[in-house]
Amino acid sequence: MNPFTPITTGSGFWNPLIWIIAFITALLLVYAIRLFGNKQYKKGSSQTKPFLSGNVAENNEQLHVKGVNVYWGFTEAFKGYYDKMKRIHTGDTRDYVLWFLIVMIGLFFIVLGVL
Amino acid sequence: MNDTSKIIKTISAIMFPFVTIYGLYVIMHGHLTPGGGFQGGAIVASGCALLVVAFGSEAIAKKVKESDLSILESVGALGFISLAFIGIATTFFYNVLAGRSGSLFGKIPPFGSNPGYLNSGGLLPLMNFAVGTKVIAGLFAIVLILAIATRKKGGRT
Amino acid sequence: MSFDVISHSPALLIAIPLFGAFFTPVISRLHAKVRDGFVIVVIALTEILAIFLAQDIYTNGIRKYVFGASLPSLTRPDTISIPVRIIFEVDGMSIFMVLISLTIALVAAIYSTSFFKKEDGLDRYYTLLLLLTVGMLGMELTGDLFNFFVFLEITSISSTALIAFWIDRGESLEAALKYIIISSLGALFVLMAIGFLYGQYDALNIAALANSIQFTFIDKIALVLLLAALAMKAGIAPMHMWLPDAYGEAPPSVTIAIVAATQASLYAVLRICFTLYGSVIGMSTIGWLLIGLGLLTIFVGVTMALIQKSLTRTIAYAAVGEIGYMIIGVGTALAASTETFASVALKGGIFHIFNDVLDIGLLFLVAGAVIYATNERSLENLGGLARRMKYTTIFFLIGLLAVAGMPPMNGFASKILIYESTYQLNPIISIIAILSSILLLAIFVKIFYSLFLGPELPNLKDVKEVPTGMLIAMSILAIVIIIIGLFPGYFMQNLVEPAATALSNPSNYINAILGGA
Amino acid sequence: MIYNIPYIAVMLLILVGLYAVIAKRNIIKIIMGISIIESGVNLFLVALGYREGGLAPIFTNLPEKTQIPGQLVLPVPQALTLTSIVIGVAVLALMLALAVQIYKHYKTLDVRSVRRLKE
Repeated sequence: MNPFTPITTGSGFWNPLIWIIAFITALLLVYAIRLFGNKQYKKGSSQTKPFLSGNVAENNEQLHVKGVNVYWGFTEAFKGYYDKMKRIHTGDTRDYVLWFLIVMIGLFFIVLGVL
Repeated sequence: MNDTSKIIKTISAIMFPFVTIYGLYVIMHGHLTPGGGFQGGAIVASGCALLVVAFGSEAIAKKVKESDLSILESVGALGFISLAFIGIATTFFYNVLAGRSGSLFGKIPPFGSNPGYLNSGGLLPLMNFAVGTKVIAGLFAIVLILAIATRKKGGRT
Repeated sequence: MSFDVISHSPALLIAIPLFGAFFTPVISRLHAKVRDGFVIVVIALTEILAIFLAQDIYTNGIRKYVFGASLPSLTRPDTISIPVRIIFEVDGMSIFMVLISLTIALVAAIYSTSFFKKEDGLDRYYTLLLLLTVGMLGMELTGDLFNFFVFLEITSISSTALIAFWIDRGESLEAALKYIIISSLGALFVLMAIGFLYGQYDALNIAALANSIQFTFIDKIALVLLLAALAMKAGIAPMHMWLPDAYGEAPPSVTIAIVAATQASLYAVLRICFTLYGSVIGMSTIGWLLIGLGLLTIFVGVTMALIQKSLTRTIAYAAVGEIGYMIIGVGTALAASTETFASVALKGGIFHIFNDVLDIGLLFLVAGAVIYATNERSLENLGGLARRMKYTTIFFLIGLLAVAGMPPMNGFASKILIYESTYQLNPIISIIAILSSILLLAIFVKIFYSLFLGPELPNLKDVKEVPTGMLIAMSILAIVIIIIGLFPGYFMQNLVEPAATALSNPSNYINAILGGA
Repeated sequence: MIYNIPYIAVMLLILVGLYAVIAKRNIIKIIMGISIIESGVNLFLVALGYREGGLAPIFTNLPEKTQIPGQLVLPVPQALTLTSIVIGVAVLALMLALAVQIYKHYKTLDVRSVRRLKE
């Protein structure tokens, strides 16, 4: 049996080998474009220093954005949704049981009513 | 430490052998009457719980080690699985001893109302004993551990 | 009397780990190393047996095993019209799930040998791990509803005790208590449903029940009870809340075993929808119901993963989201039962079970490695670990790409099947699924950034790479992920398609038991 | 009607148990609620197995002139109930042990306080 058989999805197929070949081609292309880059770039000069609104970067540890804050803007934008979700996830065992019963009663209505 | 009265201790000590014997009876007749390994084991373990209540968990824990109980429990479970493995040549759990008169527990009981023959049932009585061992050890360990864990400092059990 | 191992292997798959479980306390009196080796050998032996059984099933069809009968295939004695003994029935789907469970159990055992060094009570830990394996295998192999309930309870009891393994952490105990309360409640409703079905048809065997099911009012009640309880055990929103607690607080080696146990509950949902109620018309409503619940699960799981502060809880919520993908795949197959893309959706859903267990498992093992090395699980106090733990970083990268469904990892192969088939049913479903997948990638990039990149933190100066046993366990999963990712068609043809065929033809399952001895 | 009384009792037991699980705050009472539900389910199984005029298949104590096997019942529901009781004992012991340990860590059994894991 041919191990390189593609997956047929009904309307197309997926073959990782073709993807890898395409990926490598794209990488080579990117590398070729990179060779045409700016020749004035020098390593070790002030060009490579991090730019922090004109401030001098001193303490590396404090500059690291912690994982909790990475998507601060996103969570702030969906504050209403997240506040609601936090209120639902109470951590109370009885609420877990209550959700289970609610789903069961909902299923009762749908299955006994529709089928 | 332990302030149950002398009456409770004495009566518990007298009752314990009777409870144990009744539990063993239930285990032994498991293949003839309602009951069996779990029920009889639970009766014996309740006798042990009686001792824990009367004498205090500390006194019992000195005599019976919890690790020994867990080994006993493993032995019961291993016995059960080994008995199931005996029939593997035919099928797993196959009752090899049943219906072979002359072998242990091999008597074929007559069909219909009868006084009950202890010598029948094949592997079932042996399996009942294995389960009984496991249940006695397991439930006794549970009672003992819960009694030790819920003990207040300086109070009784 | 010749002894044929293959014909006995359905029973041996249960018996060997069960024997090993109760032999572990005895053998651990010798030495800890002997015990570790013993556990690994027991699981490996079972896995080899399962592979042989799988080959036999793929060539010869369904295997059945009747306990205590005078022949393993004697399902009905002469005088009785219904099967009365406990019967194990193994078809393509069962053996597929068994292979998943055993692979995960093997990885968990290898990982445990070096993950636990300071803790005591490890002989009980291994006993419970083997019992959990037995429970999962039993749920997947059995052809008897009540026996299924027993194995379900074995699984929940042993996983509860394992979740509470770190008994000096209050959170572990809390998670374990929540888990046992909700799962014992669910199991009681399963038992109630079994009672309903037994009262109607005087049978407990799934094949016998499926043959005579009428879909009366009582059958509908039983269907609701079974579906609700098992969907809860599989962690479908809004009944997913026990899952992040349990996944997040258990030791990571236990967590991956519980991930596999959750998939066993999902298998039961499939078995009930496709086999037990498979001959009933009108299951497309159930399909749409599953799609709705699946979309909710994906959405809730992925969005809640974004705001978690603990590493393990984030991965746990991502696991909730991944469950939703399988559910919409399966739901699409039920909703569009006659269309051609239904089989594609079913294959995608089943394939994703395997991929999800591997991906989420690898991520949890990496989380365990981080906890082992730093004794810290909050995302706020971690950073710059790539300098010290380069292998762990590579494994996390592989798991990240796989779980987010990036090509060429295995997660993409199954997700594209789900996307394309759901798109033909309703484009909105696949749009939500794709967007959630992108969000999942964003979440894991965030974890990757905050955990492994960035400057070295002062409190993590003396972090070392984890021991070899854990690296071996992680590399097994990583290698399997890459191999499946590179040759998805091969696995599709040899593992997934037999499983999908077995599910979509319930009459084969019924005839194997009822059609002749 | 008289044969429906066990099923009404089953309903009542399950509802009482669910009430205890949902409305009570003490962990021990929640565990008791689960025990009550379990008794309800066990009663349901036993009630299913009842056949009028049937006899338990215990050969040692059958009355004279019993028709065998016509008058005997197949004791499957009883076996199911026993298995379920055994499992229930294990679950109960596990839950109580967890409650003891939780009391040691949280110094309370109020379920509203035992929720460090949320969101």
